[in-house]
Formats: sequence, structure tokens, C-alpha cells
Amino acid sequence: MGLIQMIKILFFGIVADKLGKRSTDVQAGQTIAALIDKVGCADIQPLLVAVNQEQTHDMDYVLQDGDEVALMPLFSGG
Amino acid sequence: MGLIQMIKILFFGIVADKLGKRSTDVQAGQTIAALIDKVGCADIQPLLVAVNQEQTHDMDYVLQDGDEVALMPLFSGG
Amino acid sequence: MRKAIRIQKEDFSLEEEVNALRQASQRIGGVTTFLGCARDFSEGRDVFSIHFEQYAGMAEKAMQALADEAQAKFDVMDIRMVHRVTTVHAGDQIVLIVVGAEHRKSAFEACEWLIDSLKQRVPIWKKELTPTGESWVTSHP
Amino acid sequence: MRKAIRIQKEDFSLEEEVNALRQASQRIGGVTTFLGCARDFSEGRDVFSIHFEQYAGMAEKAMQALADEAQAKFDVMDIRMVHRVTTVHAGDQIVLIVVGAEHRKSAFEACEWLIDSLKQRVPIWKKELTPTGESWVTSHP
Repeated sequence: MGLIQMIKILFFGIVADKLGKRSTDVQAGQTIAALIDKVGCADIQPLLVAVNQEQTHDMDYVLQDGDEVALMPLFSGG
Repeated sequence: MGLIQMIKILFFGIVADKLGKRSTDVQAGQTIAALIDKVGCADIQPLLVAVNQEQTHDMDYVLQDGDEVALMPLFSGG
Repeated sequence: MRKAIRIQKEDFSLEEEVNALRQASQRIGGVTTFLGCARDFSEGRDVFSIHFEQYAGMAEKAMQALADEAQAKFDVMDIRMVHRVTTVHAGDQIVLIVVGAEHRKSAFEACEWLIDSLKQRVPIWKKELTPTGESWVTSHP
Repeated sequence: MRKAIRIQKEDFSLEEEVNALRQASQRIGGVTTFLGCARDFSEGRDVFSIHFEQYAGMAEKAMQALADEAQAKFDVMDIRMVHRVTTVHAGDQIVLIVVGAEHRKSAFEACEWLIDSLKQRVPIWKKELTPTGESWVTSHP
């Protein structure tokens, strides 16, 4: 049996405030949709997702070892 | 019999070059159309006209004592 | 010379960025700029200060991707973009976009597209400090 | 402070004009600028220098009329316009438009409208010195 692979999840803006933290580690092998449920920010809409610093809309993507995932509110720069 | 009233006509850009001068004096009482014929720049098209530093398209305007008239090629500032 | 596309804490100089861009080519006939500044008023209430947070790494990459996309999409010669990430007060500079082109129409189009797209696609967030407390800005008007 | 709308022989400073405009109000959220520069190439041939001539008096009045019209037409807070009338060489600054507004969309619209309208309505003419001699520019692309 190998090691359990952990994935780093980053939170920003109001997502980080709501969860009370700026990051967490979760197990690889689950989908982004499952991840969002588990960390408890499904009620923040729209919720933007980036995998390895690229935005994605594929909620069925399965988290791989080494991925960096971010859960983000709508951007408001500029 | 009063004095003959003279009007100052200004030329700019290629109009001035073509006529070989930057201004001339003509008699009041004639229309702008007549003025353009007389000074010999009817062949410059488009020819823009200003009376008292405001552009006008009224070729039948009759030149009054004290008017300042300009005959100008298309603008090319900027 | 500083990087053309960058995120930084410190202030920037409009003139320095425009000069850096103009040195790229004497074929540049028109330079358009957009400078975004902090206002003392937003959404009907006073704003004392604005704090910016970024997704470090992704934000600058996303800005560079916008510049590359604008180069492909519009007939422009050079682009510079600087966004500050810090706490700013009314009148402070926040973001600068500079576009140089042979002709002005494409410079205007690219500049407006870049600031519109930056607000939608670059992971930066602002939190406003107002008389009633702090609040994250959740739209990009 | 220099006049906001003016024609002059000497060069101008982009940063000075933008700062002068920004001092007008802390409600200015967006500043757009258009800077027109002399190119070393035009209409398929080299350009050594460009000489500008104006209808003194009318040109500045026409620029002021454009600024007044833009203030009425667009939701903008302040406008500055400077046009040089002299002989310039490749890379030299010719014209600057600066527009400050609460929101960026109207600042972009007004800035582009001002430079388009300046070319059509302000009595200034340019003569280019090229390898084949001098020639007046008779269009405003």
C-alpha cells in the first residue's frame, strides 16, 4: 500500500474568510465537485476554480497527486 | 459715398502654398462662393471655410465689414 | 528595465512605463493608457481604504496571458500592465495599462479590452474599508 | 497651473498633465490618455520630420469647443488637451488627450471621440518632409 497522496487547496478572499483559513490539504482521487462539498463553500456563488493556476469549469476533474487547486470568489481587481 | 469696406482673407496649408500668399484683402458685399472663385482656389477640394473662426458651409453668406474669413484645406492635426 | 507585465506592492510611474514602451519602436504612432485610481466613494458610501489580495503566481501569469492574447487579437506593437497589491487610499494609483500601436483605433480597442478582461480573468480581490466595516467587493463594474 | 486646453510649441509632460487632472477630484476612478507621436514612416515611405501649422486663435477655440462638447456628451469629470505646433521628428510627442471619469467606459469613449474629432474639427495641418520632398497631409486617418 502506497502513501496517501495529499493535495493542497488554496482559499482566497471571502472564501478564505468564511472557512477561517487560507489553505487545507485533502486526499487526491476525488472530484472538484466533491471537494467543494467537503470543504463547505458550495454556498458561495459564483465559486471559481483553478487547477495548477489555470481556471477550469470541469467539476468532474479528479484531483491528481501534485495538483494545486484554488477555490476563489469572483475577481475584483483593477 | 462711404469707404469701401475690406475683408481680410486668410489662407492655410496647401491653399496658401498654391496661392503663394497667406492672406489677401477683398471687398465686402460678395458671397463666399464668389470669393472662392475670385481668389482662384475653387479646384482645392474639399475646401473648408471659416467666418470669424467658426466653420461654415453656407456658401451664399455675404461678407460683412469686420469679418475674418479663412479658406483652408482638410485639417490634418493630431 | 522593469518587467512589462507585473504585480507589485509599490507605486508605479505612468511616465516611466510609457517611455519604456515608446523606446520599443519609432513606428508607434499612438499610445493609449488606462490608469485606475482609488476613489473615496463607491456604491453609495465612503471608502477609507482598499486592500488588494492576489493569488500569487497565477495573477501575474493570467495578466501575461491577457497581454499575449491582445497581441494576437489586435494590431498593436507593445503592451505594459502593472497592478498594485497592497492597501491604497483615495487618489492612489492601482492599475495601469499602456498600449502602443501604429494607429490609434487598435490601441484604444486593446487598452479597453485589457482592463475589462483583467477585471474578469486575473485573480485579484479588493476589500473596502468603509464606515460600516470591511467588505469584499464581489462584482467587477 | 497650465491651461487645460492649449496649443504650444514646446514639449509637454504626460505625467504633469495627468497629475493636474487627478488633483481635480478624488472621485476620478479612471483616467484614459491618448498620446500621439511622430512616426518615422507613413503611407509607405520614410518621414524625416513633420511640420505643424495652425490657424492661431481658431485652433485653440475649436479644441476648447470639443472639450465642452465632450463634457456635455459623456459622463466625464475633467479633460486636458495639448497639441504642439512646431517641427517634430520620429518619436517626438505631438498631441495628448487626458480624460478623467468616475468609471472607465465613459473615459474611453470620450478620449477616442476627442482625438477623432480633433483631427476633423481643429484647424491644424501637417506637412511631412520625406526623401522625395515636402508634402501636406490631406487626410486624417
